[in-house]
Parts: sequence; C-alpha cells; structure tokens
Amino acid sequence: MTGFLDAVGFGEWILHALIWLPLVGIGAVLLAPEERAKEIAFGWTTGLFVLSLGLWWSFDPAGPLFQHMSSTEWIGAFGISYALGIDGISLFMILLTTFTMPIAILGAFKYVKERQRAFYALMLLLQTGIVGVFATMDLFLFYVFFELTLVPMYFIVGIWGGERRIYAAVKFFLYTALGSLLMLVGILYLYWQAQLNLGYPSFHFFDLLGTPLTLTEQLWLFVAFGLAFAIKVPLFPFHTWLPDAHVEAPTPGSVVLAAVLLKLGAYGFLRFVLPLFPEASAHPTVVMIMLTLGVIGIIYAAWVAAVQPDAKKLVAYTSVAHMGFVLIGIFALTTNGLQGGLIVMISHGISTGALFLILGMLYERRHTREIEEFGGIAKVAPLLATALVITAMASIGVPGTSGFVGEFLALLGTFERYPVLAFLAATGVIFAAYYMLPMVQKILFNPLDREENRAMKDLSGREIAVLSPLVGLMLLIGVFPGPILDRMEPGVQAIIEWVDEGAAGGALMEEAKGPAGVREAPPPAVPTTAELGTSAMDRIEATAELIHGSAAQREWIRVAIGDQD
Amino acid sequence: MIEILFYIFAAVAVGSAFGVVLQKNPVGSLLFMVATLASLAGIFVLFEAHFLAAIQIIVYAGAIMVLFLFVIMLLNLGHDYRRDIQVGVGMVLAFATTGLIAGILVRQFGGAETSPMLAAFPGPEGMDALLAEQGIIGAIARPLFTDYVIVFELTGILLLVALVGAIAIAKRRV
Amino acid sequence: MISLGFIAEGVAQGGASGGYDPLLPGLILLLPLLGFAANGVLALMAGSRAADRIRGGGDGAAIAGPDGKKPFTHTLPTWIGPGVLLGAFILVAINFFRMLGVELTEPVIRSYWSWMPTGTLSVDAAIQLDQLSMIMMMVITGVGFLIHMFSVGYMKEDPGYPRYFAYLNLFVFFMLVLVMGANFPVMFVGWEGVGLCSYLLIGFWFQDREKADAGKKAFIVNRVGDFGLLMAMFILFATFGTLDYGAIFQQAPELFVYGGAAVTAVTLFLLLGAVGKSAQIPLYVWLPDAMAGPTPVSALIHAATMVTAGVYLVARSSVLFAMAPASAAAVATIGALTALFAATIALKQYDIKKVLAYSTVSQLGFMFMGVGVGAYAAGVFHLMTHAFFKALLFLGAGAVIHSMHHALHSTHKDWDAQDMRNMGGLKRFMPATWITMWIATLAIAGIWPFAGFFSKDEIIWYVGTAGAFSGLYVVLWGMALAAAVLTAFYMTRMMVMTFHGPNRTGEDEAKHLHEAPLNMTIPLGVLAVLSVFGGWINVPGSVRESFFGGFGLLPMSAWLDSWLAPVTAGADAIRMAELGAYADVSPVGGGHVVWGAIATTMALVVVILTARHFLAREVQPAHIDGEPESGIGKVLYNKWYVDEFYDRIIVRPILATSRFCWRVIDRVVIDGTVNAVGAVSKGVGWFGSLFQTGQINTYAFIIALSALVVLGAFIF
Amino acid sequence: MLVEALILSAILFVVGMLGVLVRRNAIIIFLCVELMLNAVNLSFVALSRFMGIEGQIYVFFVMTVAAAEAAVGLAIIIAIFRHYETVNVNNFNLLKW
Repeated sequence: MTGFLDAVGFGEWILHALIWLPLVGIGAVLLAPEERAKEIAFGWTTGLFVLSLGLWWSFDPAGPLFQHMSSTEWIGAFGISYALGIDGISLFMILLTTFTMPIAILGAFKYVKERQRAFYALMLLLQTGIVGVFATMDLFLFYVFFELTLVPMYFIVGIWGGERRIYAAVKFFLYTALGSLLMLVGILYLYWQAQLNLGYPSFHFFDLLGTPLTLTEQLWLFVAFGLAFAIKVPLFPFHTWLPDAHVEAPTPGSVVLAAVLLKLGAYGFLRFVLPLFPEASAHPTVVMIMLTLGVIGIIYAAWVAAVQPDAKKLVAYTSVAHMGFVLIGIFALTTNGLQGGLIVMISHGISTGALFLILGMLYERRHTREIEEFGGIAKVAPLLATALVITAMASIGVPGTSGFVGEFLALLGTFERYPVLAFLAATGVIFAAYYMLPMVQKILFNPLDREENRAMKDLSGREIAVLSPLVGLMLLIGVFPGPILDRMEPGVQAIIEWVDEGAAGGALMEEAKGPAGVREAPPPAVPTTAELGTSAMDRIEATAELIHGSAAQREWIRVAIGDQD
Repeated sequence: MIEILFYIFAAVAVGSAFGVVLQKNPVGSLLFMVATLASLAGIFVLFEAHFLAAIQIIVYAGAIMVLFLFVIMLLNLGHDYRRDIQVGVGMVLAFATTGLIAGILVRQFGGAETSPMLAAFPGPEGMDALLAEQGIIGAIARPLFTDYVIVFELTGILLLVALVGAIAIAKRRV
Repeated sequence: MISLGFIAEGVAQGGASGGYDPLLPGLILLLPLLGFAANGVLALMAGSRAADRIRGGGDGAAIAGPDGKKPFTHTLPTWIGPGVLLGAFILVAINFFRMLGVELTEPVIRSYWSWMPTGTLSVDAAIQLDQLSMIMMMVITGVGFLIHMFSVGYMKEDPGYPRYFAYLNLFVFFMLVLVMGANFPVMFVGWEGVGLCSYLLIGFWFQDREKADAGKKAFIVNRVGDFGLLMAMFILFATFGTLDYGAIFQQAPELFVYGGAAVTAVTLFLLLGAVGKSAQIPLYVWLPDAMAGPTPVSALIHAATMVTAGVYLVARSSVLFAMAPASAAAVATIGALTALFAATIALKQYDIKKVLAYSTVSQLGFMFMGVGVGAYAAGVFHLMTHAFFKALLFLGAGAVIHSMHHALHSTHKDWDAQDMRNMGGLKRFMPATWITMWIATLAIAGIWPFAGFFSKDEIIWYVGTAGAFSGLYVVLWGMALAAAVLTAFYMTRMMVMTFHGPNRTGEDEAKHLHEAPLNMTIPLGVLAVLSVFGGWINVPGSVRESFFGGFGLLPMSAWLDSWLAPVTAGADAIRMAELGAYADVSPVGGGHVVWGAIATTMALVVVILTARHFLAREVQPAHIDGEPESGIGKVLYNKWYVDEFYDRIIVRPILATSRFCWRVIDRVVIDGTVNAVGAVSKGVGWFGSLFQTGQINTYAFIIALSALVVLGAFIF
Repeated sequence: MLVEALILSAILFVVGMLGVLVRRNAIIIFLCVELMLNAVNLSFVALSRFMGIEGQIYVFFVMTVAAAEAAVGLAIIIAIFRHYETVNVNNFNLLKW
C-alpha cells in the first residue's frame, strides 16, 4: 500500500486535494438537478474519504513529526504562505472530518427537503474549511479557514434549522466570531513580534515557534487565543451557544458541529496555544483555571443534561461534558492526558454524531424531540434501539467502547499531576450514567403507550448504512486503539516537550523544522525592520521614499506629523 | 496698489458673504453670492490667476448661479420671506463653533509667509518666470493634458454622470 | 488477524509457567462471545419480526409463526446459548485438571494485543490463568451452564428468548474477562461489562417501567463503585507506572508503606468498587430491585457470579489489602454490618425473590468478612459454595414462580406470583423442587454436612480468631454469629411459607400447579449435589479429624487453602510479618471443632423452632394480610426506609441542583450575561442613534464640531 | 499678501459654515457650501502663487465638481420639493433610519 501511494506521489497532493476538491464538488452540486444534489454530494464526500484513507498508510508513524509538508508564497509582502502539513494529531482530525461528512450527508437525505443544492454546497464548503484548519501550517491561513467554517454553519443553522433558528444562528455566529476576532489581534501581535525576531515577516508556524515573548505577553496572547478556542470547544462558561445551536441545527449540521467543529477549539489549543505560549500554558495558575473550568464543565454539564426535556439539548450538554475531558487531558500536559484527550475527541465525534443521527431519525418519524413523547421504542424498532444503546454506552464510556479508552487515559493523565481534580472529574463517570440512562430508558424502554409510537418504522437500509460504520468504529477504537495512539504519540510528545522547554526554543523545535526541509527563510520582499530603522520618523520617511520619492513631499509629511526638528 | 485692491475685494467678499448667510430672501442671498464670487475673481486676478478668474465669472457666477436662480424661481421660493435662520442655543453654538474654527485657522495661517516649508518651492519669482515663458493658459494646459489627463477625462465623465443623474432625479415621474 | 493458533498461544508473558501449558485460553472467552453474536443476530431478526407485527396492530408477544411452529430464531438459541457455555466449561475443566497436575507458583499470562499503548502507559489485552481465576472460571462456566440450561425451560415462551440468551452469553463473556484479565483495566472491562449486562437483563422486560427503573438504578449505583475502581487504578498507576497485576503485587511491599496513606487510599477505593458490585452497605440498594429481572438471571448474576466480583477483587488484590490493615478492617466491618443488616430485612419480606436477594446481600457480607480478616481462601470458598446453594435457591424459586405464574394465569387471577403468602403447600405439587431447595436451605443455614456449614463456619472462625489482632473483630464475630442465626430463621420461614402448610393459591389454580420440566429440575439436582458435597473440598485438618470430617475419612484436607496458597502467599506473608498468625482459639475460648458444633447446633435449633412456629401459624394470602402496620415489622418490611433516605439526601438534592444549574446558572446567569452584552451593544447603538436626527443641521453641526476638535488637536 | 489671502479664505470658509449651520432653507445651505468651496479655492490660488501651478489646476477641478454637484444637488432639491412642498430642512428627516 505504501509503495503504491509513493508511486502516485500521494503525499504531495493529498492535502491540497482534500482541501480544494470539496470546492470542485460544490460546482458539481450546484450544476446538478435539485433532486440529485444529495447523491452527488454523498458520492463526492465518500470519494474524498476513500482518498483520505490513504493518509493512514502514507503517514509514517516513525517518520518526521510533520509530514506531507508544502509551502507556497501567498501574500509575500506580509509573509503569508499557503503552507500545509500534518502530524499524527491532525491526521486523525482530518480522517474524522472526511469520515463524518459523507455520513452526515447521508443522514440528511430525508431531513433536508428544501434548497437541497444550496445545503449540500454549504456542507462541502464546510469540509473545505475544516480540513483546511487541520492541514494548515500558516497561522494566517489557519485564521482564514477557521472563520470560513463559521459561514456555512451559520447558514446551515439559519436556513434549515428549527423554529428559533435565527436566534441560534446569530448567537452561534456572534459568540464564535467574538472569540476569533480577539484571536486575530493576538495573531497579528505575535506576527509583529516574530518579525522583529526573525528579520522577515512570516505567519508560518515554525517561524512563530520560539518567538521570544515575555510572560506577560504570553499570558495576554494566551487569553486572546484561548478565548477563541474556549468558546469553540466550548468550555464552561462559554458553552451556552452550543445547546441552542444544536437544538436548532438540522441533523447533519448537529452531526458536523459535534463531531468536528468543536474539535477545532481543542485542536487550536494543541497546535497553537501550547507550543506558541509554553510559559503561559504551563503557568500553574493558568493550568489550574483551565483544569477547573474543564472539571466544572464535566460535572455541571452532566447535571444540566440530566434535567433536559429535549433529547437533542441533552446530547448537546453531554458534548460540553465530553469536551471537558478533552480540556483536562490537554492541560494536564502528560502523555496519557493528551493522548486520552485526543481519543475522547475522536470518540466524542463518533458517538455524539451517532446520537444526533439517531435523534434525527426519531425526529423524522415523530416530529418531536421531547423525551417524554417516546417510550417503548425498542419494541417497534429493535435495530434503532440496539444502535442507540451501543452509542449511549460509548458516550458514557463503558469499557470496550471508544469512550472508555479516551476518558480513562485523560483522567489517568490528569491524575498523574492533579489528583484532586482528576478525582472530581472522575465523578463525571457517575453522572454520565445519571444523564444518559434515563434518556435511553424513556425513549427505548418503558411501556409502548402512545399510538404514534406503535406505528414507528425501524431503521431503513440507508439509516443502517449511516449508523453501522459509526457503531463499528466505536467498538473498534474501544478494542484496538493502539494504531491510533501510536500515530499520535510523536505529536503529543513534541507538544509536551515544546511546553517543557518553554520559550527557550530548544533543540526539538529546530529538529522539527530541520528534517521537514521544505521551509527556508524567503528573501525579504520589503525592507526589514532593521533596514527601516527604529524611530517612527525614520520609518515614515523610508516608507514615503518608497512610495513617492520626492524630497518636497517628504518635507510635507514631516510637517504634517508635527516633527519640527 | 495691488494691496489696496485686495483689501477692497476682500471687504466686499466678506460683506457679501455675510449677506448670503443673513439675507432672508433666497434671491437676495443669491445676488450677494454673485457679488462674493465676483470679488473673489478679482482677487484671483491679483494673484495672476487670470484664467481662473475668467471661468470664475463665466462658469460660477454665470452658469451655476443662474442655475440656482432658475431653481428658486421654478420652485417659486422668491417670495418666501419667512425667516429660516436658526435662533437660540443653536445659533449661539453655531457662532461659537465657527468662531473657534476661524480663530484656529487664522492663528495657523498667520505665519504662512515665513514658513520654512515654502522655501522648497519656486516662489513668486519662479511663477513669474513660468508665466512669462508659457502664459497662463499654457502653464495650466500643459500639466492638465499631460500629468493630469486621466483626472481631466474622469472629470468629463463625472459631469456626464451628474447630467444624467440630475435629469433622472428631477424628472417628474409619470 | 486472530487465527485459532493465536487464540491458543497468545504471547506468553511472565516467567516460569511451571510447565503448565493452558489449552486454548482465548477460546474460553471467544465461545460465549460467539454465542452472543449469533444469538444477537437472531434476537434482532426476531425483534424486527415482532416489531412488524406490532405495527400491523398485533401485540408482538406471539412467537409461533402462522404454521404454529416456532421460528428458527426461537429454536436455535436453545442450542447455541447453553452450547457455548458447555464448550467453555469443558475447556475450563480441561485446563483446571491440567493445572491440578503442576506446581504453578506464578500466573500464566497470555497477551493478545497491545490495548492502550500511550508511551508511558502500556496496557495489554492479556489474560492470566492462576488458581484463583481457575476457581472462578469453574464456577462461572459450570453454574453458568446449569443456569443456561434451566433458562431454556424457564424462558422458552418469552418473545425475547433469543435476546435473553444473547445477553446471558455476553454476561458470561464479560464475567470471564473480569476474572481472567491480567491487569486492572482488562478486569475493569469485565467489571463494567457485567454491569451493562446486568442492566440489560434486569430491564429485560423493559416494557414494565419499574423493571426498567431497576436496571437503571443498578447501573448508576454500580457506576459509583466503578468510579472507586477507576480512582484506585489511577493511584496505582501513579505509584507503579503500570497496571499489570504481576508487577503491582510484586512491587507493592517495596513501593508502599505498610498502612500508609497511599495504599490505604488505593484499597479504600477498591473497596468502594467492590461494595458497589457486591451490593454491600451503603451501595446494596440496587440488588433487591434487581430481582425485577428473570429469575435465572438473578441466580446467575445476582447470586452466583457477578455480585461476587467484589470478593474476587479483594482476594485478587490481597497483597494491597494486607498492606492496609485499616482498609482490611473496613472490608470486614462493612461485611459484618451488611450481613446483619440485610438479614434483618430478609426477616420481614414476603416476596420470595426479595428474601433471597437480601439473603444474598447478607451472605456477600460474610464473604467480605472473610477476605477482610485476611482469610482469602475462606472468602473464596464461601463464594463458591454460595454460588451452588444460592443459585439452587434462585432456580428453585424460579421453578416455583414459573409454576405459580401458570396457575394464576390459568384463571387470570391478578395475585402476585412471587408473594409467599399466596403459596403454601407446594411440596405436594413440586417435590423435586421442594427437596432440592431444602438441601440448599440447610446449606445456607450452615448445618452439617452441607456445603455452607464448612464455608460459613470457616469465615466465622477466622473472624473470631482475628480477635487476637484487634478487639474490633470480636464485635464482628458476634455480629456474624447473629447473622448466621437470622439466616437460619428467615430461610426456614421462606421454605415453610412456600412449601408447607395448606395451599393458599386457590382451588382452581392449584390444579395447574405442577413440577418443573426435566430441563429445569436437572440443574436443580446437580446444584443440590454440589450444595451437599461442595463444602468437602476445604475442611481444615482439625475439623477433618473430628466427627465433622468423618474422623479423617475425607480424602483431602483444606484443599482449597493449599490450592489458593500461591495466590494469597504474598498477602499471607505480609500479615504474618506484621500481625502474626491467627490465634488457635475463639475470643471466648474453644477450638474450631467446638465452635463448629456450636454453630451447627444453633442453626439446627433455629431451623426446627422456626419451622414449628410457622407451621403452627396460619398465613393469610397477600391481599388479606396486607402490610405490617407498625413497629419494627413495618420498618423491616420497608427495608429500614433506606431507599427513601437515599432519595431524600442524594437523589433529590442532585436533581434540584441540576435544575438550579440549568434554570438559574445556565439560563439566567450565563445566558443572561450574554444577552446583557447584546443589550448593552443595543443600548450604545440607541444612544448613538439619538444623534441621528435626520436633520441636516445636526449633522453639519457635528461635522463642524469634529473639525474643531481635529483642528484643536493640531494646536494643542 | 499670502497671509491675508489665507485669512480671508478662512473667514469666508467659516462664514459659509455658519450659513450651513444656521439656515434651514436647503438652497441657501447649498449656496453656503458653494461659498465654502470658493474659500478653499482662494487658498489654492493664493498658494499657487508660491508653490506652483498645480494649485490652479486643482481649483479647476473643484469648479468642475462644484458644477456637477450643483446640478445633482438642485435636482434633488427639486425632487424633495415636489414631495414635501417645502425646502425647509427641518421638515426632512429621511436620513433617520
């Protein structure tokens, strides 16, 4: 397999293909007749998934940290490059995305009945954005893709959502946009500092890595970046957009939102916040705050979930709890914790995605999400019941399912450093049963006492096709997580070492930049800061010279800014 | 001699400017405006800007002001003697603001002649040489049709657009 | 990927296996799993068919097809379900006898794949075979097979028949994983897996809200215990950097301080796990409710196997508990309290299964006492004999209920088929059940020569002799004796009310009372034999020489003790070093034989007196008798109001807090803040719009003012 | 003379501004804007005497723009007058909302 992939140069084009082919697919979807759009979109994303599977083999767990690297100048004057590359962490995030997309689209076949072309086009656009976020090495490009994911999601919630869709869409958009705008400020500041350090402008991750920053600067940047990601994750208390968005979003929207979009936040912490601001990230107070919020999220969300009358809202809150595990896993800064956090991310993507799909199927049948409206469904829909029980078990982390591996490792890793917090977080295991089992019982079990429910159909062939890969994967990851853990380990180790080495810019960072070999400092396109000089006047004069070149006008400028020397 | 003329023109210009502002009748205001424009044209002449002085009279005072007059007559506003000057606090605030602005401007312009920034430029002697060489029309036309030719053409387009726009707006909808 | 050869071999780990070569250990696990898969597919097919019928307006309960014959989905499980268990049992037995022949000092470990390799943690999917797991496997597959066989008769008319066997097979799989796992996480897989199966089986008739509730309660309460187990694993990992049994137990004496905080914490968390799974105070509340499941399930899961997992866990971690005397004392104390407390509740229960449930809780308490005082072999011994006679009691009760159900169903009488007050005189109708259940009753009451006598007596003896270490154990000893007496009482009460006296079922109904079919009575018979002879495998030397051992006629002496010696050697050594050997006399004097005689005499007297008392009393059917009105009887009948107590102090406050979090914190505080930010933006916008008068003068004025400001900035 | 011309231009400018601020008749406001334009023109012309011919070229463009502006502006006034029967700006608040 590896030989074949090498022969076709897989590693060189796969990331570009995964990012841009969805856009080509948009063309195909928009040109297709309305009723064929879904099939084209499904076929397209399935093809992309098959393509992306090659990454599993082409990514060499024993190879360099970042692989499939490439870099092309985009906006040279500002050092913005179209730079791609993945490590073991992004590898699985990309696979999760490409895996989820066709399933979400297949799950949408009956749910979305209006403006189908537009819907599937937006889904494909979403895929471009998400894969882009996971594959990019350039911070500016990252920001572009990060924001790009907002737009399609906004429309998906706002157009195809439920009754309060506008409120939910606006809330979703404003909440997340607020965070990311702060991040933009942070990115620009970091860029400026890096330029002073490097002597040339660059947004490339490797160039920004090891930028000397004081602790104060790091803390501020941590806040700027962290807020964006914390909202995205979402971390308590920034989570209130999530239940609304989930409840109002159409099923495929919820699936993608839960399965992938929330991961953007956690990924952002891993990829950028920890390595770029190591001192701040390892600062005891910061760590304590993040862990405490994570733990509060786990318990609080579980409690709130338990009293939700709306099944979808309940599952939305469970997302908050799960992402709490991810957060504590990340900020415990231990190998086990990070690995566990990552597995929770994957597992949560699969199991919560499946939960939303199943709830969507129930909604299609009964047009309600009220838990109390159901009861005894297991009698009329045994396949659906089986799927829901397995999914619920994976969601609450019963061993043998993916959820357990993740939560176990995350808690284990946290315990190594913060026993008390791990203790509190582990109570989430109890509360998981406390919210999930009553829902399962009220939907599947209890008397089949409603006439509407008696007529309910079991899963159709399409729905089986939607759920079986998810269920299969939950069990598979639960039993054989080894290959995934192996591939993620180098990335995880690197993050931990980056943080441990701190701002000093140790050997590992150099090593990471070295073997990749793709990136070299570009020749300065505009005068460097050194050439520009330091005083404001010098810079303006030099700039004016570049633009006008007339001594008289320079004199004018001098007068204009009141410089009378 | 030139200075005396300048002060006369200046006095007329300022006086009729106040007239524009304070005259109740729009037609009166308009006539004061024409007076202002004319005296400015005189000042232009004093500054050796003969060409501009000419078009000031022809285009401004002649064409544009007549256009105003037409509109006033068309709308039959000439007999509107109702005072439309704002009074009270608004008036006081307006005077205060404009007064302060005037003070600042005058203070700023006070030292203009001795300003070092003028040293970089040709000065009246240079201008005289230029005019002597090319004449005022030539001096204006040469840059206008070389350096500023694109702007010049754009101005033509602007006028065309304004023309079309004016017709489109003012045309009575049927 | 996993060939048969791989299953056979795995990857051998660890040192000397003493020449012991296990035969296909992986297949032991695989068989029940395959059974689950096959039955699961059949169950889904059957379920889909029933669902179609419900959608068509039918009731979905009918099994037979249009031709009157049962479809293959309901005939195949009969063979698959018990079949895989029989296969597994034969394999276990072969392995057992092969192990008998060798001196095995270290467990044999087979590793299949690396389960959770993270870089610092390495957990293999590995199983281990040693004396302890072998005993457990024998019990699980042996008793399990009998119960499967019994279930064929008990459940054959149930529409969920294939589903039932799917769950049951899955349960056996997880139970085997629990006892065969070579490290804590693998054990935990089985631990939670059996909990899951228990959840599914308790709520097997999920159409009944109460039964579904009971399943849920069991799962959630168990999760409290699982939480403890998780925490214990974390501490162990933090200390040892591994979670393998072998490494931990080997290094524990070096890395832990005897009686230190760390080991005490670990063992207390382990205890929390054990308490949850084994239904001890304070987490016992789920077990009586768990009786909502089918009766064979109660026999297998809630009597013979799953609930003993806690005892297994303590025995498995004996080294750790030996190093933490405080925790060990806690184990014994909880065991004693539970034994006595549950026995008191059992006194006043009328539901035959509830009596047995509280009896199970009480007997588990005995086992906890045993492992708590360091008599691990005695605890495991009682675990085994208890599996025999309690399974027998449950199956017998199942047969009774089955029969009662038929009888009541024949006239559509809405009486409770499980209420003993509605029974009476059943021995005429069900002689085989009657005899076998009496055997079990005598065994549980601790009457010589039945199995329970030897195992229970050994525990009580060790608790008593541990009094030499601490006065606490003397108290516990007294409680154990009291609990033993109560056991004899309530069991006899149950037997008499059920089988003796006049029949209260009703004349018409009584005609339909009948003995269970052969496939149900055979397991009863086998278990009865085991309940008689099962205790003879571990008769201490002194007892063997006495009358109770037939004056040395028994072929072996304290076989189980010596069999388990390699497993408990570490713990025994620590105890010997720190505390010294057990005393040879009870706290009030007298040797083992003397107290054995006292105990069995006491039990016998109680049985006879109770039997006389209840035979003389006229019992009324449930609808006449009603509930006890007042006094201690009412409190006992209502189980000391523990459920209500928990409801008040735990369940409701959490629910209330949850609502508060949602309605107040989430909706008002957080969302309120968010909306307030929105409102502030709007307010600022509104303020700005005040300047938006639409009047040109205003705009002009603002422009002028701004110009003034800009100009002013130039100057100043 | 430069200083005097600039001061004159400043005075004319603020007088025009005053007119814009205090008058309500749209046409007169418009006239005052023209006055302000002329004031600026004056300073251009005055400075061009010292700084080169470009100043006069700018004035030329300003006049063109003023013409265009007058045409469109007056057309708007006519349109508004048709609608409201008045040119008093206090009666218009179209700019609100």
